[in-house]
Amino acid sequence: MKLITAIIKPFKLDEVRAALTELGLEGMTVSEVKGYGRQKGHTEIYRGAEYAVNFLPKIKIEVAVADDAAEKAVGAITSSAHTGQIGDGKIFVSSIDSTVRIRTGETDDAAL
Amino acid sequence: MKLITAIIKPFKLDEVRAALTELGLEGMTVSEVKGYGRQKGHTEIYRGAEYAVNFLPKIKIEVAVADDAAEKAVGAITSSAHTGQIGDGKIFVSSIDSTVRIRTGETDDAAL
Amino acid sequence: MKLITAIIKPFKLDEVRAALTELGLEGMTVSEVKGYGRQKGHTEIYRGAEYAVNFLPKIKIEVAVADDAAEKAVGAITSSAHTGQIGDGKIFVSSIDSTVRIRTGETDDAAL
Amino acid sequence: MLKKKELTQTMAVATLLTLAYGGVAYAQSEADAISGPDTAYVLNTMLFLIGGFLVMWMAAGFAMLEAGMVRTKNVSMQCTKNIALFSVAGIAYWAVGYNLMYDGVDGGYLGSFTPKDIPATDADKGSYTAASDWFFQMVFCATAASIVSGTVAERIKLWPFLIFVVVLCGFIYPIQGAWKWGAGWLASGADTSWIKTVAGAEFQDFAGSTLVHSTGGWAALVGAILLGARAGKYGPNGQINPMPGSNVPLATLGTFILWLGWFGFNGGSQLAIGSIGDASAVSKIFMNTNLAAAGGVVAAIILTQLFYGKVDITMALNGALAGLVSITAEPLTPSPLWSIAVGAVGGVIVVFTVPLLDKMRIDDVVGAIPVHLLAGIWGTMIVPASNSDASFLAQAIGVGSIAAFVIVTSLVVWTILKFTIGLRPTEEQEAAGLDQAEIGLEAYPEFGSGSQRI
Amino acid sequence: MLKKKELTQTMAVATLLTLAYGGVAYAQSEADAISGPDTAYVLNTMLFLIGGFLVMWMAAGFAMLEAGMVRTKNVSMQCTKNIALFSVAGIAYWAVGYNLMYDGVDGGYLGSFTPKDIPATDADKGSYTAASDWFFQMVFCATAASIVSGTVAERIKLWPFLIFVVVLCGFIYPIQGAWKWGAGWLASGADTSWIKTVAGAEFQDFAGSTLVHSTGGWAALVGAILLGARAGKYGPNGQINPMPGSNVPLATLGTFILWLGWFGFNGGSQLAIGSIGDASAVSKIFMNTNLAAAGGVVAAIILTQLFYGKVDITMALNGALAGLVSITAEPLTPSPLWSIAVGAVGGVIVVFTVPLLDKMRIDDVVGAIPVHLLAGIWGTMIVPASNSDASFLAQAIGVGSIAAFVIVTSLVVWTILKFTIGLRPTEEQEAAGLDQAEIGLEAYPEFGSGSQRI
Amino acid sequence: MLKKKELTQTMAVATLLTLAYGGVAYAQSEADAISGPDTAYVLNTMLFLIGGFLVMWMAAGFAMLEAGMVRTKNVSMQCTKNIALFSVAGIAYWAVGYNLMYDGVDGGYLGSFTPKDIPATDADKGSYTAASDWFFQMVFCATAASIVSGTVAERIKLWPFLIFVVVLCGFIYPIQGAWKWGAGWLASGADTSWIKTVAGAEFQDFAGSTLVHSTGGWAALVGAILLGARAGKYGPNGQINPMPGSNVPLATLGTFILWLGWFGFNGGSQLAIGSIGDASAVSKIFMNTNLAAAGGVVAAIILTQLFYGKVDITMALNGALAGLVSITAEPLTPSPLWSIAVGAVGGVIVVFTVPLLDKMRIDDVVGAIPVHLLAGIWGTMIVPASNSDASFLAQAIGVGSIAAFVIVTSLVVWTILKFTIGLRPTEEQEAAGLDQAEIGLEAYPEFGSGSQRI
Ligand SMILES: Nc1ncnc2c1ncn2[C@@H]1O[C@H](COP(=O)(O)OP(=O)(O)O)[C@@H](O)[C@H]1O
Ligand SMILES: Nc1ncnc2c1ncn2[C@@H]1O[C@H](COP(=O)(O)OP(=O)(O)O)[C@@H](O)[C@H]1O
Ligand SMILES: Nc1ncnc2c1ncn2[C@@H]1O[C@H](COP(=O)(O)OP(=O)(O)O)[C@@H](O)[C@H]1O
Repeated sequence: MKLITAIIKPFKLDEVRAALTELGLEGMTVSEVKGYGRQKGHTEIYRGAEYAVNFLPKIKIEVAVADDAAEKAVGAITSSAHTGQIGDGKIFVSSIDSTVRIRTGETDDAAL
Repeated sequence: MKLITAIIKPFKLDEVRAALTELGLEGMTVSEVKGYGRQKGHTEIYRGAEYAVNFLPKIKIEVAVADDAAEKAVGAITSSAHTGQIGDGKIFVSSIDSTVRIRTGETDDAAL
Repeated sequence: MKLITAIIKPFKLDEVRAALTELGLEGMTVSEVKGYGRQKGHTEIYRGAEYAVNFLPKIKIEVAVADDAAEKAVGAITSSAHTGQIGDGKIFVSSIDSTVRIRTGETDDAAL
Repeated sequence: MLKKKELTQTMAVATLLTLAYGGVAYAQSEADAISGPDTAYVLNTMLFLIGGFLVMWMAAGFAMLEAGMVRTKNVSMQCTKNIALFSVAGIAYWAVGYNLMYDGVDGGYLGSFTPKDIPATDADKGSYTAASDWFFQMVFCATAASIVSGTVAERIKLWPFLIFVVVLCGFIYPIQGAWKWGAGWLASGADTSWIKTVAGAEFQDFAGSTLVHSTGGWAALVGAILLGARAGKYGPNGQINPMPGSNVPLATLGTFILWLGWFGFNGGSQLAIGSIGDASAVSKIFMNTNLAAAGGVVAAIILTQLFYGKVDITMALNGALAGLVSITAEPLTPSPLWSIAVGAVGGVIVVFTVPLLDKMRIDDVVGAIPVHLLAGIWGTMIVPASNSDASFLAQAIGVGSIAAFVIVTSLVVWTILKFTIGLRPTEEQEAAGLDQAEIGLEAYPEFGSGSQRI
Repeated sequence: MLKKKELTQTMAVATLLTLAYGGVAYAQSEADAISGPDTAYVLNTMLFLIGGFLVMWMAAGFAMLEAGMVRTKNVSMQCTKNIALFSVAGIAYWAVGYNLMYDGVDGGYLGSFTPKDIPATDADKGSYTAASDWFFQMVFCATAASIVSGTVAERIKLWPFLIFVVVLCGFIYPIQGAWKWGAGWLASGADTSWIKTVAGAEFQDFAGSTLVHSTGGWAALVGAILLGARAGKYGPNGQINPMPGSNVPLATLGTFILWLGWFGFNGGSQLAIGSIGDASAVSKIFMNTNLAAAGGVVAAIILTQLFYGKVDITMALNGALAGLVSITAEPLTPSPLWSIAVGAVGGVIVVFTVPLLDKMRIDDVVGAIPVHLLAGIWGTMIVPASNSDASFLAQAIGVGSIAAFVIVTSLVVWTILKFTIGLRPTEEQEAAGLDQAEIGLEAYPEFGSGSQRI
Repeated sequence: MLKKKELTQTMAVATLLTLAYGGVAYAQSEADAISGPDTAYVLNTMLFLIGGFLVMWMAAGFAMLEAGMVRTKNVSMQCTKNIALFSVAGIAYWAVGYNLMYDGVDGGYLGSFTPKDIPATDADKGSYTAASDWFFQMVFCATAASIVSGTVAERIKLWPFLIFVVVLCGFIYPIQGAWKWGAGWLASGADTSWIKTVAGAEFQDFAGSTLVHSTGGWAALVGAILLGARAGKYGPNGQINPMPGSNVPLATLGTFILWLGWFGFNGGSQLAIGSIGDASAVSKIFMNTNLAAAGGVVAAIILTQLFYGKVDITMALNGALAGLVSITAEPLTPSPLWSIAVGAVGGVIVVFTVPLLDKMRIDDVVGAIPVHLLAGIWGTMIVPASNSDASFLAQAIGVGSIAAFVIVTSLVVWTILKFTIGLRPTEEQEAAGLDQAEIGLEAYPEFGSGSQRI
């Protein structure tokens, strides 16, 4: 199985979720992260002193999928999270050795 | 080494930690995440308009372990996080190429 | 490509970021986590009852790098996050099968 | 105020007493002596000062209510708007508002375009001091402005909003206020006056259900329509996307502050407390005001429980305020039971009209339109039921004429602003939040998505 | 202060005028005249209105204190309970409570089961207005209800709680209140009265350490026992799991609000300010009240520093309130030093009894039982030390009889509720939080685990 | 109400009067009669009590402002400091402060080292009650202490801070206060007095721009310098690292509370309201006070918009306070327009001096030095522009002598504390936050990095 990790712009979450569910992927884990990259942050002035906000709010999505489903999923995320603006984010795909569904004890693909 | 990533119900954290320490695994990293899956969220009404809360609070636990310790660890998490109710969560096991303990520079198993 | 995951002490973030940018790694994703390990937490007394705070605030940094850049990056993080005090944290290196830059669709090393 | 007559004998006696034994009294204390008439004058002034600081406190109530009802990314902006509006309102009402409302209206439509100036302390005549009167009237004017800020929150730029506040507090509010409280054409007491001839009574609005609350509400409504809804609030095919407020306890605190301030708002509007009759009236107003608010809350929690299966606290808070607004037009004549009923209807109005506005795609962030405009109309129209000196026709004329005036004038001002400096921030700015766009400081920088700790 | 100078002439004139021909005083002011007796009447009424709105403000104080002391998942519910209880308390106290407490008790056990009605303004007799008296007494009644909500927080459903409040404010509180403040059997002034014959003095409770605070405290204690503790609060083998409050600054704000309100609570209980003696008394009460609160804080921070090595702010906040409750039974007769001491003991009580309750597995979320019940008893029993018109026996009889009455009656009500509609939500609901279960809105939807931004 | 007895003598006279001529009056009310002079006495007392509770409320304002301006990890500590300082201030000012400031200063430098005691209610002479006077003066003293806590926040240990507060409120503040308000050498009215001979007028400071605000400001400045800046605030080569406050709405609430309290602060400083002249003066003070605050806000938002392209809300809040401090030295004589101008300059001072202090590496967490010290000096020096009884020289002498005294004395105290128990926590403690180090409870345990939910 593959673990697809996507860093996206927060307001794109719903579209991405929709795109994934369309593929029948109805499970994912999401968290709030801060991103640093080409997209530069903004500088603010607080009480007369300037400071830079370098880290920008991003959403991290983790989806575990069967090997054959990975490509489609990556494609779905890429298109649904795309704005063309700098800062759209990244997708990382890595391998999972094994998976367990805690409720049932099912393992691997059956656990997804 | 293996990295065990478990998504569990928040109130199960203490039990899971206890189970892992029993195995002599006394290191882990925990974060708050939101989960989406078979367990459906709830709908609320705010000022007369209905809306769905799709993402449910979950806890993500990451534990790096030596290869041989992985199986036991997965078992311990599975049983300690189990309620039998939908939404119990998942465990993903993946491989780590190398590990470093920042304090000492020790690497790999010695770093865990 | 490699995904470098580092758990560090929060106040070390800026130094680590500086060290990585020096290597020309100008992208990373950061999140707040809680850590449990050798470094013990503290106990507090609330209204006369004692309780332990076991999980300590840590910062998790994820950096995807080209295979050849991994070693340098790990070294940079190790030295910049180092205090010598217990609780300095860990670095985990794992492999990424593929990467996509959402904005451009570029893949793999080009996407970093 | 008929108590005038009753008291003159009493007063005569009082004076006599002071004549006869004033000296003895002196033995009792070294404080300066004060005579009967002066005492009433001082007491009336204290009513204005105390009532006034309570209403001033309402500005903080609106600030907290709104800060709690908007999303995190717009909280600093909402705080800024509230402290800024209270400031400019005060200056505008001094510079022109007060005299435009009270200086020589005399049955007409407006007063004079002059700043308010204060007589020397020894030439300060009337039933109360000039400055205490200004202070009390000023905080009412600021209240009208606060109402607007809640409705148009999260999507209007700071400066156009503040410019609107200047016009509202300097001209729109004072002019319509002059019609009634400035003894203008809706008020003039003479039996031959137009309003009495036509409607059989003058327009009655004791503490401002219409003059203050509906006025603010109309200005807010027009603004909300011209502004349009917050991005994403209404989806295609009539879908409504709730945007829950970011801080419920702050909203609750704000409501309690407003509730407290309302005792000054309604109680102080008796304009005098220096006699048994006035003291009794002010007290009854306190009681009725509290019962009306209670009625509004109870109605709202029962209805939301019945309709939605859960109690909506934001409706309960709106219910309290709607109850208060409803009783504001006539807090003196109703019986306690009637006060509860009037307030309860206010709560009902909230529960039914908040969703209605959403259906009409009018985005009222804090519910100010149901609370201040609709409950204000209700409260004004129901006055004749408890006050025989009021007529439904006169009330309707008052409500209608003020509605027309405020709608037209604020429409003009909002439109000019829209097509000159513009009302709305860019889409990106709105998405990022006004705190980042115009204030540059998050409300809670260390938690929430924007945490600056990282 | 040179205005003194300026004014002396003015004053001289004024005095002259008044001595010579008060009529000319008219030249100075057009306010209605007011005579000596009326002035006192008005001043007393103002004391009730001002004291009353300060005590009303305490409802917000309890709301903030409790919202800050509960966990995030129950904050919206706590806010809802507080605004709702203040509303139903007001209605219940009008519908039956007031007359049950004051109408013709006359040495007996209760008054009449009738709603309170207000005389016409010109027939409003007595030392103050009827409505101001009702308002002042009503807010006291609501205070008793607020005390209960804090103790039983995080685990009681909204509606059974509100039903209890109706009974408490409509019947339980008024009946025991009638015994003393309604001039019932604990108060009757005649030297032949039972209480005086038996105990040598009537029961003394100036502003309600027992009548208000202990009454609320007893009702809370019984409720807490019947409800049981919050899930997970107490582990097996006597383990105690602290559940830190979610918002310390809110709790601090709430305490400051209560401190402020207490000046109205104790000061207003002088019931008159229209004479040198009364004004002096009210002033001394302000001073003593403030010093007692200060004593409570200082005691709490010193003790927690000594015992725990750190200062527990929640104990400091409780200490302030315990100091205030302690002085409430007699804020007039003590010297400043004695006031500090009485308040300090209140702080000591908090530091020692909060953990004690936990040992007894009585789950008092905000510490209302140590603060209101125990400090209330302490304050009541110590009255004779500073007030020679009080006797320990009379105090004990008062404390005991009211305890017995409130315990029994609230036990009955809580039990009925428990076995009819039930008091507690389901385990899952409690785990998810009452905000989700009964309100459907998180207090801070955009941060904390429940963030709705995702 | 047994106080009845005590009063019967007092009443005798009154009753006599009423018997003689009061029949009519009696028909109207049964309240005790009150004579002219007594009325003024009671009204003056009420001014102190009402003004006093408003200023007491400012303690909550400082608490909220500071809790909102510090970082999350120090919020519980800031709350603790504020409630503790208000407590110890009250006790210290009773134990020695008041009499040191007012008891027999008589043109000199200080009063007596004795605790304040309160006469029996029937022996309470003067223009107002002794206790109301103490209460009013005490809350002023506490204000000075609150000012200090804001500047030295986030890096001073609790106990040394509280010890400083004891000395400040027990000795430093009262002694310099004695010089003017205690009728000391800066005030003495005799034309032959040193100050009048030298400067042609006494030192004028109506409500304490210098006596309260600059005094607090100087003590804060010295403390900030001795303490040094917060770790990480200033980088090498002049770099400044902003540390945004953790809760903007709390800071806003605090500012509104202070604004409200200021009506009591300045209005009550008229010291009397029992005559037309005094009532008129108090009213004008309310008006001017509000306009000055408004001027400060408007100046701050315009300047920050112009300089930084965004409105800095923390500057706007500081601007309101700076406006209030500026008008405090003379809120009576200015015209409304002049009041706006005086306040606006206060706002300008804030916008320019806040960054200046950072350049000087003086770390003033909440901006108390610009707001209270600098605006306080400005307000004091500009008094002669509107008050012909003031002279620039006299103002300069007052400002300078008080500055010298406070700087020296507080320097001594801070230094002793630094080299005995020490002022600062360890680096680790400061990094972890004072909440963890000294309080052991996070302000928001369930969100932010320290979430205890995990
Ligand atoms: N090398 C990397 N490793 C991990 N995360 C990265 C890396 N580079 C970028 N990111 C994440 O992707 C986000 C977007 O990247 P950025 O370079 O800003 O824009 P773009 O993806 O359009 O090139 C960053 O905010 C960061 O969260
Ligand atoms: N394919 C997936 N990839 C990543 N996380 C998943 C996936 N499926 C489920 N999860 C996580 O596991 C949690 C529980 O899954 P769910 O399907 O709701 O119940 P169950 O695990 O009992 O089948 C989800 O809330 C989500 O956080
Ligand atoms: N086996 C592990 N798996 C995942 N995270 C770990 C593991 N061990 C430690 N950590 C993380 O590293 C942090 C520091 O580890 P700790 O043992 O406390 O100190 P040190 O790294 O100096 O040995 C922990 O707080 C935790 O977040």
